[in-house]
Amino acid sequence: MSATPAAVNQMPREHYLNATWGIRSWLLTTDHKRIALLYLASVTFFFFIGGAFATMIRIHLLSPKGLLVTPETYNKLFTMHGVAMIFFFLIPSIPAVLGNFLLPIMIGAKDLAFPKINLLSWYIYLVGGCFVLYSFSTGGLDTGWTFYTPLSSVYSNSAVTPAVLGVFINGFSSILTGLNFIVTVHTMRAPGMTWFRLPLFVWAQYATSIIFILGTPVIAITLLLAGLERVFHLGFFNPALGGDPILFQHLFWFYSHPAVYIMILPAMGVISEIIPTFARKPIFGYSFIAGSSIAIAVIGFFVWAHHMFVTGESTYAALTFSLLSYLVAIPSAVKVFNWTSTLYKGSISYDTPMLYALGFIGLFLIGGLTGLFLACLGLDIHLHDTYFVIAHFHYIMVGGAVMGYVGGLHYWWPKITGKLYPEFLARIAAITLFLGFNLTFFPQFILGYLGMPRRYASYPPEFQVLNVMSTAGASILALGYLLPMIYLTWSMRYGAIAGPNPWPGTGLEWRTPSPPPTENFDVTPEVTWEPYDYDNRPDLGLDVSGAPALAHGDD
Amino acid sequence: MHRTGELYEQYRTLEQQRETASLGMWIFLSTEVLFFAGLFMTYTLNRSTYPDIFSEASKTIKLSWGAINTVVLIGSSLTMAMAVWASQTGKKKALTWFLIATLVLGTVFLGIKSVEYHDKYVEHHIPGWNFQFEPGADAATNAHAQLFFSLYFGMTGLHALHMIIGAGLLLWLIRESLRGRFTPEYNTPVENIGLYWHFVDIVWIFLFPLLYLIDRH
Amino acid sequence: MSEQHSEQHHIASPTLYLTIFAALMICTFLTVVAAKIDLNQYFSGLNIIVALTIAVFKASLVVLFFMHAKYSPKRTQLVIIASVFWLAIMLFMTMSDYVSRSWT
Amino acid sequence: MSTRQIVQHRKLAHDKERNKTVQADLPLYPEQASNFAMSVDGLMAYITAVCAFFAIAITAAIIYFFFKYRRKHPGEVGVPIHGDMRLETAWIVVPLFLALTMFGWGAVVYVDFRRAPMDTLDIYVIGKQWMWKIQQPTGLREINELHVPVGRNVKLILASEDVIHDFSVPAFRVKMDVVPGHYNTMWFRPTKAGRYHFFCQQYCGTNHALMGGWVTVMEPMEYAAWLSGSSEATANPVLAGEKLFAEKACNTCHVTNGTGRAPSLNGVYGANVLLADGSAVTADDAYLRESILNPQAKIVAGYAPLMPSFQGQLTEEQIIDLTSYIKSLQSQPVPTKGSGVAPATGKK
Ligand code: HEA
Ligand code: HEA
Ligand code: HEC
Ligand code: CUA
Ligand SMILES: [Cu+2]
Repeated sequence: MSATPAAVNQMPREHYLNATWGIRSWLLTTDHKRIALLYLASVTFFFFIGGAFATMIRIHLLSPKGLLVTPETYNKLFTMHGVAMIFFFLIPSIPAVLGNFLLPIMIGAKDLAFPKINLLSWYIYLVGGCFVLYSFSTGGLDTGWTFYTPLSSVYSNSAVTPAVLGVFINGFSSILTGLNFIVTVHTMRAPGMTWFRLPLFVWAQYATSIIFILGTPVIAITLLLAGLERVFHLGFFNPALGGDPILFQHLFWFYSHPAVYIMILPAMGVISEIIPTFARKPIFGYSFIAGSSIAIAVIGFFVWAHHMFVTGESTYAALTFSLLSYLVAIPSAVKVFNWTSTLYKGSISYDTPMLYALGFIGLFLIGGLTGLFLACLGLDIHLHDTYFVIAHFHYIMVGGAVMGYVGGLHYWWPKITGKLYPEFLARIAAITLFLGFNLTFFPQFILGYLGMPRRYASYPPEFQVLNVMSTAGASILALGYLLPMIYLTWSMRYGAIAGPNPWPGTGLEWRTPSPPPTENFDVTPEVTWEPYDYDNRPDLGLDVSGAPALAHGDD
Repeated sequence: MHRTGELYEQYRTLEQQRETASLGMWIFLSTEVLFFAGLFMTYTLNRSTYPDIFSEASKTIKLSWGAINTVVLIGSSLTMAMAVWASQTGKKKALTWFLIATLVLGTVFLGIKSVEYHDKYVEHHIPGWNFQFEPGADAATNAHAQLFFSLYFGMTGLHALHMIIGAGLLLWLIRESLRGRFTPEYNTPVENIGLYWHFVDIVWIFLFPLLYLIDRH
Repeated sequence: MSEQHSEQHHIASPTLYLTIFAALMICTFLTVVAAKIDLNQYFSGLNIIVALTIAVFKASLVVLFFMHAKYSPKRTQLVIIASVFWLAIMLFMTMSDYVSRSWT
Repeated sequence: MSTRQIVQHRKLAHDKERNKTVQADLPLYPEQASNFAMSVDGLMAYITAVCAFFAIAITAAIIYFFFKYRRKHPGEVGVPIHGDMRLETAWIVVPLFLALTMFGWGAVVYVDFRRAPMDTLDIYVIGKQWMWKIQQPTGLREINELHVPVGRNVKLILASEDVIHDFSVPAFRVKMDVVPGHYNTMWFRPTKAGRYHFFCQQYCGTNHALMGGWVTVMEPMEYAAWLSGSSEATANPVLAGEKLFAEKACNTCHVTNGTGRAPSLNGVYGANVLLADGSAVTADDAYLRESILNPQAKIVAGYAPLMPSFQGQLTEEQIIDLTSYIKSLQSQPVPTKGSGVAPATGKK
């Protein structure tokens, strides 16, 4: 089903968007929903910056000699692409936008535990972002997003210091968000909202927050040390002064491997919400999906050195880290199997969020499975730092996490704005994205196995055919991103009125008007039902008679 | 209204509000642990690579200052704990005095620290261009000793920064306590800043043996 | 709220604090004394082991009593354990790389 | 430059090119030219098969359910199924088992790669921004070219003068980072004559993409002929090392007959050295390098830690020269106090 007849729905007279007016009421707001929208705007901004760099990368690689820029500039392009996309788009995207908006509503709270700190984290994000933009605009930086020493700390002539500072500062934004989420989940739940009634999205955010608070400080101190080393010519990671460059990698990946789960866990949470809603049945294996989120967050901390198999790390360490990398794959497998099983005997609709969710499963599957190739010691000797790695992580991060994010945006768009987007266009966009994505990144697996190194501004001519395919795909992909941008913006004004529960969904967020009032609920809800339970929810107006569903909230 | 800590609108009960603040503080401290962890890791590796130079470099810092500072800081932890106790039992006068005592001890610590830093400056032991471990030391010895001192200044510097922030928080607490804001029912800021202060103390408890006590025999 | 911690706010007594303080002072004294003795001759690395054991003991006293962890809710204790555990992961697993490099 | 151009460019009389580098238009894997190629490709096939099975099975299930259970009328709900313990167990245990097989097989290949056999031909490779300097055992130097014989176990000893690089030969399926500050080693046995790309595969700054070259695999006879007859610059590293040994005053302490303050270096290479802390190490390249740059790290039993560190005073090439010289001192091993003798005291 898509739009319920708009006539029966009305926008609430007062909601969080129109409760107060003026720019100050936004910049000084402590309402988690407004802060989420501030994040939405800033995160989108960085996505476009990163996307513009990606576009230039792909155009440049059309020709073996490089089409567009000098090698020096090319190096800056992929570095800035990685930094913008990872630290300023993907890591904050789902937690700070969707998580911020939904987490308090989903557990029946009026706001996060620390609303002012929430606003503060957005400002910290902005300050960090400004540093990074400053570094981009004063010559850019060319260290790769991994900032490996001693290249970054001694040899690079580019604007490393402001960029490192920017990422350092941005870390505190993540930390505060994570802190806020954890405390909120612990202490702010509505009566009746027990741990095992939490929506899986909340579980995923909780797991993500564990990584935020225990991992992020490490990248902060590491980059601080690298920055100090650069500015004061110290020797922590510089072998010429007795330091050890591999130590930097250990510290960097201690955070940055778990950080990949920061990016995927929230998307997994989104998928776990979308699938039961559009299959209209309880999720299969609730506790396994919830538990696997926590398992991924914890075990994810034990595998970091799988990025270092060929640095000369000890053989024994490599064996340990490889084995543990295989263990961390199991909880992901559990999720995939449970999502698939949820479809069985469902009542599946073809609405846009569902298309994204299924696309997510397929692409995450390929991305995750190719992680198994890389975690394999013998194979990683060959694959390390080739385009195979590039393809692997774009499959997970673009095909998985970004798809999850965009799908989630579509799913909750009616809640956020109170309006419906044009369904037909949205489906077209979803399919365009899926096809464009595969054309862009599948050839890169082959390129990688053939041995094409990553971060190459020019390459041997035998690799050209596959590169051209990839660039062609990227242009389709860009179109796929442009479309939602346009119609979602359009729908804010012209979209049909959504009503409180258009799909209908079972969570608490669907039991309050769209858009919700500032304090989220007119009366504090009391939870008496199990999650994703359609059978005991007469209020949803579904089932039995088979009569057309007229969704209406109960408040 | 603001006197005794009103209920913020996002909470349902005062009890909930207090628990939330305490949990938030603890989680913040756990991120602090991991923040220092990066330094401890760097320290561990470098010390195990250059044990002899680390021990020689450690001997150039004055043990007595470090020991005195340990006593001072633990003393300030005691007064802080007493301050929390005073606020819990409603002894408003005592609270103010304990807070002032904590602040004084903290300042003494920072004062001694700056004397030590000054000594190091005189001895050319500040990492950077003018670094010179011993007259005539060869380049490699210099570099490795500089590693020790980079860590010394990194770790104690970060610690001192925490102390300075703590001192600022104490000043604020003292002001509020003079206004009589804290009662047995409402003393969350005292408790939380107390937690922070003790954490800073704990960091020092590790820094002292690691930096001052290498092979003092 | 689902999990209630109905326990009263625990208030420790000043005597306890003074006792803990005294213990901390004794430990500080011990750790300086221990550093002055060459323990490494009995067992390589014994000096640092002793120093760190004392430090861990001191830190535990501060956490348990000054910071009231002993009387705190379970989840607070979990936070403490988690942070120490994560610190250990980092130190232990990173060092395991360096230590085992020369193994054959 | 295209593959062929380069090949023509480098056609030397003794260098009979077997131009095998031009591959089919869309190959799926690079040429197999070393002992590791087969095992890595085998691994690849195995893991691909397992993963393809899961990918296809799951995708098929999704598509099937998607159409089979599509919503028939708007008010319909699905059948409430909450889970199934047996299924959950199955899809934990089966993938776990398969993952362990992948791990095990991968580990076997990796351990093989990390443990070089004894009888290797040792070639030094120095990376610097942005070129490779390669030194054959005879001291023959090459730049961005590496010649090796077919069928011999070749060990590369990798050093970097600035940042981290990575030496990678896709046709051999091997690579290893080149880390400043210590030696990494890698080995392979070429199985097919020809010319193959090698790349710098760790990002190292501006011209990272240009920091590549060619491995030429030759028949052993040709290789020998090439080594002796090459017009490329030759310098004898042993002689250079001997000179340095005097220049840097190593010989003031390291006297040949072992009577000096320092152990004699005669026959030390490859020997088992007893250390002051009671442990023992095999004196390989990495050990010699460390002994020169950070002598305090491992003290030979029976000697005082007198030796100054030479870090920062020797280039990577000089270190290689010194090492080559020390390696050449195999003639009349003089027992040092350290070898075979129990440690004197545990005291530092
Ligand atoms: C969101 C991001 C994300 C996620 C979730 C993952 C998930 C995984 N990654 Fe990935 N990875 C990256 C982002 C991500 N990665 C990035 C950015 C890099 C490169 C960084 C750089 O160098 O710039 C990288 C690099 C990288 C490497 C280093 C490669 C190299 O440089 O040499 C390795 C090696 O082990 C690896 C492994 C894995 C594994 C095992 C998983 C697992 O978690 C995957 C688990 C999922 C599944 C396995 C699929 C579902 C399972 C089934 C359907 C059942 C069947 C399963 C079995 C038979 C076991 N990744
Ligand atoms: C969240 C993370 C994320 C995301 C979303 C993406 C998205 C994309 N990435 Fe990115 N990528 C990384 C993270 C990410 N990448 C990282 C971490 C690296 C490694 C960096 C390093 O090595 O240091 C990397 C590296 C990397 C490379 C390898 C460079 C190299 O090693 O030499 C390539 C090459 O194809 C690439 C391509 C793309 C493409 C085509 C997209 C597309 O999906 C992007 C599509 C989106 C848009 C195009 C924006 C929308 C478009 C428009 C609105 C229209 C046009 C706009 C303008 C042109 C102004 N990426
Ligand atoms: C001041 C004296 C001195 C000088 C000069 C000196 N060494 Fe040494 N060297 C020693 C001593 C003493 C040892 C044994 C203790 C130790 O391992 O540090 C030693 C150990 C070694 C070892 C390890 C030997 C073994 O048996 O395992 C090597 C290799 C070595 N030196 C090489 C060199 C080179 C090369 C130079 C010159 C560039 C040099 N040394 C200069 C004193 C010296
Ligand atoms: Cu050298 Cu890349
Ligand atoms: Cu990883």
